[in-house]
Amino acid sequence: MRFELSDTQQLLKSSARKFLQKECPMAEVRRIMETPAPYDANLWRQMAEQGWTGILFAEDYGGMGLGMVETAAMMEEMGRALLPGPFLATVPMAGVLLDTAGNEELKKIYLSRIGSGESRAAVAVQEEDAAWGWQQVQLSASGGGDALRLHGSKRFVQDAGVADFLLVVARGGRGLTLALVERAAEGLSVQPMAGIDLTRRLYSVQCNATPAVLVATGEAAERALERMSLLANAALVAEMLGGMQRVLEISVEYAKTRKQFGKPIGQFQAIQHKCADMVLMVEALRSAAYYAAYAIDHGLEEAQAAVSTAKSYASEAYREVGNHGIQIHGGMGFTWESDLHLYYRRAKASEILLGDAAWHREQIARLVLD
Amino acid sequence: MRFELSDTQQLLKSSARKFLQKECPMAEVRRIMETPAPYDANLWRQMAEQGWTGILFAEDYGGMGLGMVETAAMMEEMGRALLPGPFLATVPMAGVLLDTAGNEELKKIYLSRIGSGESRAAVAVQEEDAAWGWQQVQLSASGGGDALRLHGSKRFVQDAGVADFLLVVARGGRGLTLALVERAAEGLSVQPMAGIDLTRRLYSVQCNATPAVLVATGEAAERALERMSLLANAALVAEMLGGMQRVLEISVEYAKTRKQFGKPIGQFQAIQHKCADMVLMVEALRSAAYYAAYAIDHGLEEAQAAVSTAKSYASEAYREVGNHGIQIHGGMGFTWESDLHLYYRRAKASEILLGDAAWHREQIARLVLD
Amino acid sequence: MMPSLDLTLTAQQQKFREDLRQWLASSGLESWRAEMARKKTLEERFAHSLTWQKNVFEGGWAGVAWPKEYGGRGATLMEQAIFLEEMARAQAPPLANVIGIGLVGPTIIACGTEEQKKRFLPGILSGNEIWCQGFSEPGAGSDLAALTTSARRDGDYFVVNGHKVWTSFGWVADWNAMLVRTDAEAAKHKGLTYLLIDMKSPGVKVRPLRQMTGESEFTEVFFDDVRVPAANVLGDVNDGWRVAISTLMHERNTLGASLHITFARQFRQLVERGRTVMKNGKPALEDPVIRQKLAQCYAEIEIFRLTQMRALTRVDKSGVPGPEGSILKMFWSEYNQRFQQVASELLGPYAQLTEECPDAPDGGQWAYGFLRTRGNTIEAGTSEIQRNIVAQFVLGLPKSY
Amino acid sequence: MMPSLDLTLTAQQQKFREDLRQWLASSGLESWRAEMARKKTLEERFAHSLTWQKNVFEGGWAGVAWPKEYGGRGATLMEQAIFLEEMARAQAPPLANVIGIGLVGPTIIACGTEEQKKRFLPGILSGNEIWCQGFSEPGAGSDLAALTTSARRDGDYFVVNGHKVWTSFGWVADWNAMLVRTDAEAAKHKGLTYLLIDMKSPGVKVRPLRQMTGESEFTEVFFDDVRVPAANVLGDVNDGWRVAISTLMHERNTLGASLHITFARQFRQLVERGRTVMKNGKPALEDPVIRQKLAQCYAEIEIFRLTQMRALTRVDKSGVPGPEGSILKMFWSEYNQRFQQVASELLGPYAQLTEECPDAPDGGQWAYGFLRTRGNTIEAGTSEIQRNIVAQFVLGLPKSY
Repeated sequence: MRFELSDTQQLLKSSARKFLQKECPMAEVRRIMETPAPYDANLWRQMAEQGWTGILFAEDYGGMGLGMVETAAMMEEMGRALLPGPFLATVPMAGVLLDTAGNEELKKIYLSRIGSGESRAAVAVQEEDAAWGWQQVQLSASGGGDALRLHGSKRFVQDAGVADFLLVVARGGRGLTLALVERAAEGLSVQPMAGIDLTRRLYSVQCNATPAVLVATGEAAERALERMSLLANAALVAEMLGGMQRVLEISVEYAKTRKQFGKPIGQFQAIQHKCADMVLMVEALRSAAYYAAYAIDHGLEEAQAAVSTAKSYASEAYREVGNHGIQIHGGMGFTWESDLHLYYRRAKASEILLGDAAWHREQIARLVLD
Repeated sequence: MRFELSDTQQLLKSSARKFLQKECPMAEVRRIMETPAPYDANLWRQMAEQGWTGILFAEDYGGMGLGMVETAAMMEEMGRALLPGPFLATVPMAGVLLDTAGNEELKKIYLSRIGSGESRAAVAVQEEDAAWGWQQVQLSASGGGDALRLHGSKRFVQDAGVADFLLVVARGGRGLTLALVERAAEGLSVQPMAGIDLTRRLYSVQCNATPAVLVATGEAAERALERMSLLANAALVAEMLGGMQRVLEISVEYAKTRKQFGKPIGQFQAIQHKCADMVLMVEALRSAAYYAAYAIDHGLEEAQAAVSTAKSYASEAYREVGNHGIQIHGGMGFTWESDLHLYYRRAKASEILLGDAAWHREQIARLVLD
Repeated sequence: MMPSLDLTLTAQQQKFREDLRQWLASSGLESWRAEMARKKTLEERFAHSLTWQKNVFEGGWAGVAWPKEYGGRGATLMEQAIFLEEMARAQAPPLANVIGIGLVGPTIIACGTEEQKKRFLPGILSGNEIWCQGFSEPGAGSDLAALTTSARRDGDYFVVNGHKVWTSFGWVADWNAMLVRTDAEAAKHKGLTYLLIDMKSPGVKVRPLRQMTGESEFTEVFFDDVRVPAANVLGDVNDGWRVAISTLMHERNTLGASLHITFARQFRQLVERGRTVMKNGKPALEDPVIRQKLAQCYAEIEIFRLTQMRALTRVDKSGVPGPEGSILKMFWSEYNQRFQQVASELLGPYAQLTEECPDAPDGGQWAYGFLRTRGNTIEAGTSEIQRNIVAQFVLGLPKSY
Repeated sequence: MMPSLDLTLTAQQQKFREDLRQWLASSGLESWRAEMARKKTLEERFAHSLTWQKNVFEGGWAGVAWPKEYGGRGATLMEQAIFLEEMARAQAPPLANVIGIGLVGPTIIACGTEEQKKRFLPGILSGNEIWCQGFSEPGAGSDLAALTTSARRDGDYFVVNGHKVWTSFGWVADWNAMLVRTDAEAAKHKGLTYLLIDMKSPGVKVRPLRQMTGESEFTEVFFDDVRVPAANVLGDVNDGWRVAISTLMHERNTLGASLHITFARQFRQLVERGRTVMKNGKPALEDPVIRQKLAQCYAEIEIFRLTQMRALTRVDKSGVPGPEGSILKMFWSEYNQRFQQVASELLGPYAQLTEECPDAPDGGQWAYGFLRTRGNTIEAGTSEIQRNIVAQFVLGLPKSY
């Protein structure tokens, strides 16, 4: 029993940190976030070269074939760096969906494109009612084979604006339908939905008899979505952990140097105890996030409860750590110039993404109470 | 517009404080609470002589004919002194029920007995499902006139053990039925339900074809119960306010005198800010409690929302002030010898009594959302 | 029944409110409001609220509780509170010179010379002279008395050098009510002076200070050998701390006066949203968890309103706001943050959409409010400072810092 | 896949657990447990857990991680954790000499002389000598180093005078591991000595200390010219603070080792109650508000369990518990209070019934638990002290007191 990263995993993680510190410091984050679709092609290429975009997939598709624990370690660093762009949408979401539900041919084409860094992708699930989940999906699929067409609209699609293809959840003749749409497909319209997170964007997607490729239907589609929900949430909480850790560090550093009343403010218990509460939340989420990844890797029955435990906790803790961080900084924390609000914006978007705290608590309740 | 007690009200309140400090100091509270049914006949008589037991009722029935604001001011002092005994059960509960629903004859007999201090009374509402409210009442009433009989059992009846008569909510041929049962009535059994509050006790009540006097049925009964719920809750929150105020005072006093690390602990922000939070809660409840009383006195439409606002807030705030008080005292706060736990026990019992925080919030929701 | 606490208005107060309502009804408020809604930039909104203020002034409603001789209405503090509430209830545009009317004016009335009152008060009310306030500095936030902006005596002048931050309206102000250090040797609270500085003086430079919402409500103001006539000292030289404390008490007490009306309006707005926004396949208002949280918000708004009334009763009697203002400040600032979180939970994914998004509910105010309210527990004294004040000055606990 | 973090047991650990489970199965645990449930008083319960301890000792399972030469099993810290978990899972009675085994023994092993180890360790494991610990005093709680119980050197003896409070097992203990002041002149941390005192020495007086639950788990102990051989100093004279800190770290780290199992059991128990207790006319488990709160409890228990595993991994590598133990202490003590409140909300009016009431759910444990857990954030270092430790020793912030 050893609940810590192995040396190799630690190495992977620290080289990711070094890479991101060099290639994506906060000045670069701020530059990228001001672009119309926050994503940097050069940075993406470099990440792909190091295998990040294929981290979870088999070598057959240009992947590294690593597990969720390694992915979580990488995501933690991305969250710490506040990396802008569609990594979450492309790899643990679209990639995992394809990997789980796609046939060999689809994987050879599309999953390889993700692994090689050639394509970015997005997954369109939510609709006007904004609910997370696929039970209520109304966007319809008609025809079949080469004649498959999609009709309807999606909302809150993470990073669709920089995606080269989309995986769309639809309802067709054979029930739940998972279809792949190329960005250039006719009748496809992607419009930004301006949101609070400036480093990662949301879009609405309209399909007007848009040609699509069938990926899966019925139970296979459902199983794939469930698996994606599991892995994407595990990736997201690790990313949130990294952000929280960084907010903690920035705040403790500030508390040590900022002086008022002739003392560093970190000497006042009001500030000090807030810092202690932040550590508690960071360490608690660290336990939950890595266990969720571990449970997935080992196919444990508890995986689902572990993921919902981590996401429900992370949703509140990241925001709360952000609250404390801003409060500790006082006026300085309220400025645009401080990086805290960029993390805070990410915290709010992440809180909502892939099911909020209440949603995940209800999942836990179904698993452990009913 | 003047939101403070008048000089006369203030005088009433401070003389109540003086009386209770003299006649019912904490040593006396502790003595009384160790008796089988915590209530002191001599103290009760003195209170009655000063008109307390008739405070809300017309002079015709030996009352003082004052309003809820004056009653709240008195209750605040009783809560502050942690007065043991059945005042709440007798006056704002049983008394108000009789006053609202009873006919002239019943009032002449029973309400006058309450006013004069001759009798104590209790109200039996809840049953096995423990829910607050009278919609689900199952205890049945049969017969009518002199043949009225009650069958069934009640739980969580506040201070039934020292009551000379009980008002029992039943269901009979004419629907909801409010009946009066003398303590000595045949087939009546009253058993203690040992609870957390040592200064005020709960009982279960069994009626086995117990003879009773009809007070009201149907809508009249319902209206009376609603009014009782309103007034009793307003009285209870004022009492809770007094308890909170006292816990605050004890804790601030301790924080000023107890030294650790060479300083009074009240100099540490961890303690100081807890005290500030306690003040906030006390002052917030003071506003809510007196407004609830005012709204009742003036027959305002908002009275119900005001009462539920006050009780939902009080339910959490009294407990939380208790938590802070104990924590500020450290080990000392955890001793039997400290009075804090006696208030804390009362806080928990009061939190539950007459609808807990969630119950009252749902009432607010019905009034302001639906 | 004995005469009790009385929450109704006196005949005079009712008359006051009636007069105000009549004037508001005749003021074409509807179009003022509509026009305000169309203004997008800070500058446009300010310009509009300035014309509105001139209108209010001409109607005789600016400076309600100020003495008549300086252009005020000579009303009571209670009537002033009624004024603030009514204006909020009517959703009238804000008065442009909010710092001047709310903070500087009352301070000049309390501590100024007759000449200063005559010179400055009318311009504040008419809006001819816009004010800002220069207290905070980069190194002096919670520890305000640590400020270092210096004013060196030079004959009939003071020469000011330094750097102020978080100055609202700095970009448009004609005058700045400043706290400066006039004696570097004295104990830190004892060497401060309250000085009124013409913002058009040579050596004053203003720079916008961008806040986390992306807006620039605030500015930084730099002073480089700025010459200020000694006649512009308010109160005595080196007695600025006492003067400033009076301002801060006013700030905490008036800031919240009409807030409960704003809170109630936002609450109703959220409740309306809850009828259509879906939660677990039903309208959010039917969700038991959301219901509990909304009810709690309702209760807290009510409690805030009532506690405000109690504070007003106290101020009305004593004439000066006390440290209890800190309790209200804690309460409303923390309530408002809780409320924004409840809104965000109710609205779900829609909560995060900003004004640029056509799908954003209520023009993106919820995403904005979520960020903006973070400032509530920092501005006008952090929650930590308010708790220190309550502990020290309400409870008599020893100073903790 | 690379070798990853690994939460499975090694073959050796599995063997250890298997052996333990077999021994437990053969120990007649069922009747031990049933017997324990019948014991009502503190004294009866202690006596029963003492016979159980003797049984465990004879089975070779007392002092799992202690060196074999002193009667221990010589197992690893990880195996010790497995032991604690398994015992909790099996709901075995507690070992009577919990202070001796959990706190005093490890301190003697770490700081004692060979003679002291030989003299004291076997008696701790066998239960022949019961221990208590004398740290807190009326004037020294959070500020432990302010203690004033004095030990004056007198030849080969120390003469002890003073008053200790919150001494668990003081009423039954044979020995007391005390922190006393041996140098009144030195800086307050530097004049302390860790002294082992025979409770049967003349001049020792024990008085029960009744706590808010009504029980007397704790005692006060008075020392009046108590003579203690100088050989009973553990570590060096005036070096007691260092010795005590090592004890306190052990306390925080071992106290929680099997708690998550207790928490999980109480959680399941509450969930069972939720099937029958009614809320708004339906079983409480169907109430959406209750569901949210229970799910949160589940999540927190899991997180506590996992964070414990991470701490164990660290201790296993470094051999010494670190200040991170304070994070666990904060977490579990505050969780447990939250949980009791959730229980109280779920159970409604039944929550307040105590063991004397036949209608009380689970024998009144919920009303008891509500009160008892108030002590969790006070005992073994208040939450305030734990936060100080985390801020100072984990984050490197300056000392705040």
